[in-house]
Amino acid sequence: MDTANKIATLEAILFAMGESVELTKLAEVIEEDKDVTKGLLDKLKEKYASDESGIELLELEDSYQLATKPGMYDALVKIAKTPRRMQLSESVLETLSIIAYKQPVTRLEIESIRGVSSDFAVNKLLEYGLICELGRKDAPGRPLLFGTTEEFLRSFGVKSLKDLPEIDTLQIEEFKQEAEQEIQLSLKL
Amino acid sequence: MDTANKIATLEAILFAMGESVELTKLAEVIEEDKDVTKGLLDKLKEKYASDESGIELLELEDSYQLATKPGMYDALVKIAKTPRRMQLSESVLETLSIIAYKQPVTRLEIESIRGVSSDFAVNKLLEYGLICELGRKDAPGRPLLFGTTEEFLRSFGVKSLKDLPEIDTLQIEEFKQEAEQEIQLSLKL
Amino acid sequence: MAIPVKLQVFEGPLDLLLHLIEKNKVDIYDIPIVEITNQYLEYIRAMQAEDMNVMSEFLVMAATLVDIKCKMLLPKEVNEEGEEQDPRAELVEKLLEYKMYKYMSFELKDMQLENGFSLCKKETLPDDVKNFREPIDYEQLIGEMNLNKLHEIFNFMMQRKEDKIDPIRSHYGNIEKEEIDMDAKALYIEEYVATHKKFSFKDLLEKQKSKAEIIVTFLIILELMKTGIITILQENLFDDIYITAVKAA
Repeated sequence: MDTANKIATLEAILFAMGESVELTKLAEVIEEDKDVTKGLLDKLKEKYASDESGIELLELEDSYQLATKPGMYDALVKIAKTPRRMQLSESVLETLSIIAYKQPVTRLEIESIRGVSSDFAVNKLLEYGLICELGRKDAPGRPLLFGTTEEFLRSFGVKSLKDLPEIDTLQIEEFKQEAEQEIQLSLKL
Repeated sequence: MDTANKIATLEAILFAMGESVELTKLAEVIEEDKDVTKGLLDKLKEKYASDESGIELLELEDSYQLATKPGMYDALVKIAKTPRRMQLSESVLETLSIIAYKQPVTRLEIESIRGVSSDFAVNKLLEYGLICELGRKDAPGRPLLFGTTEEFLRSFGVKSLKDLPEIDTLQIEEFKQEAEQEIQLSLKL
Repeated sequence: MAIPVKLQVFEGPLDLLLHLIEKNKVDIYDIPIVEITNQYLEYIRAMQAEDMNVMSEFLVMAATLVDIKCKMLLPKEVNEEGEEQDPRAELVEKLLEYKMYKYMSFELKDMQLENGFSLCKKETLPDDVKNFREPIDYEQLIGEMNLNKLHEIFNFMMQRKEDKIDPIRSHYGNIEKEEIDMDAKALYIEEYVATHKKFSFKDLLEKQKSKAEIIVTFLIILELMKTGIITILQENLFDDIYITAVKAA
């Protein structure tokens, strides 16, 4: 297999499978190591980058998937049965952000942070396929653990969990400063 | 929409639909007449003709469809097949030994010897081609009879069933006596 | 504080507290607990307690606030290092954590909106690929197995089958299950009670044919006693039990 053929093979696989395919599997089929495969996938990605192309190559964690370019949505709505865009309510988004940043996490842990029962939100997120069960925690009652899915990465346009906006203690400091500034402002008034 | 954008739109539609799409529908979405649309689709076809592409644009009657190129068959098989662990499990071997020595034999007879349902094992052996159906027994319900295949002989390196290690009725009598002795011993204690 | 006519909906007690803190433009690390507690309580008083579950969550926080308020009036507790403990510390931590995730949820919302909507394709593997079956590698399949081993397995199984047959008990006749009609038995005993008024438990049991019937009779007697149809009297331990009908027909 020459390089052109390898790229063609990668394209054919990604096209036929539709869903995301792991890099290791792709590498296995073209009988190359991961790095070489990654390089070939980058070439494929470049090819799709052209204005004449309506599809793009998504990278999700260590998987790849072909999808239509976001700009094509309006045209597609005219012809394809497109899934309706999920409108996430505030409570669902709050729950999702806790799961995204604290995964794996149990219902109880989510509830203790939000201060309210979160069953509805968790169930909605499961229904949307944005979160999934990751197993059970080794704790009394063996509660279920939740984490985000690949669909979550796709919907929020991130390659991997590492690419989520950072959340850290500095942020808390920022909040603090914000609060202080507000007080000073109010005092000045 | 410029030309590039129109080609991209056609590609996105054909990709997302997966199946064949009528030319008239494609023309409608990009707001062009059929001839212009056909011209754009030809360009798309040309693009895929490259060796670096694993997909092609098929023209069927007045419809178009994206599909993997025929040469990609082997690669797709490699990725689609779930690796099978081919090894005979204990239950499968037990079943095979019964069929080998007691053929022709029904499922019920196998089960009565093993003391457990043997459907899974029988089906696995059929799938492996080590046993086959030999007809039906002249008994209520006309149950299927099973026996070993030529492949079985080949795999186990025997020329004919006569070459199977002997098993005689004396041996079974021996087992019976042994069992009786054991029970009598335990009664004495 | 004037309660707005239309109450804003809050995600929960922490959300409401954050709102009050922001509204009053106070430092989250130095919450004026008296003021905030009053406002909080005023708010939940105005809340329409449609859902008791929701309401209870707000009430738990109200209790916490009142608790903190009390502790603030008392001399401050000190920890092992002699540092004064702020009774608000735990609540502040919770509020900050919640605020952080709430903030991140806004970020996520923006990300979702900015991320264009793309479509994926369904799997369309050609049928012959999907139906492809790997050829069977018999060498691998058979592995270490050989005819002698297969023979051993067969012998082992035949022996196991023999072992399962108990040479003594297999000669016994069948044990048949005896069906006892509970309802019929209950009727019989009720009638017995009605006709005998007072009778010996032992006599009744002796009329039963099998162990199962005795058990059923015993159960029915217990039931009749529970429902007050009969009373039971036993003078001394091990004496016969006397049963008396209560509702003389």
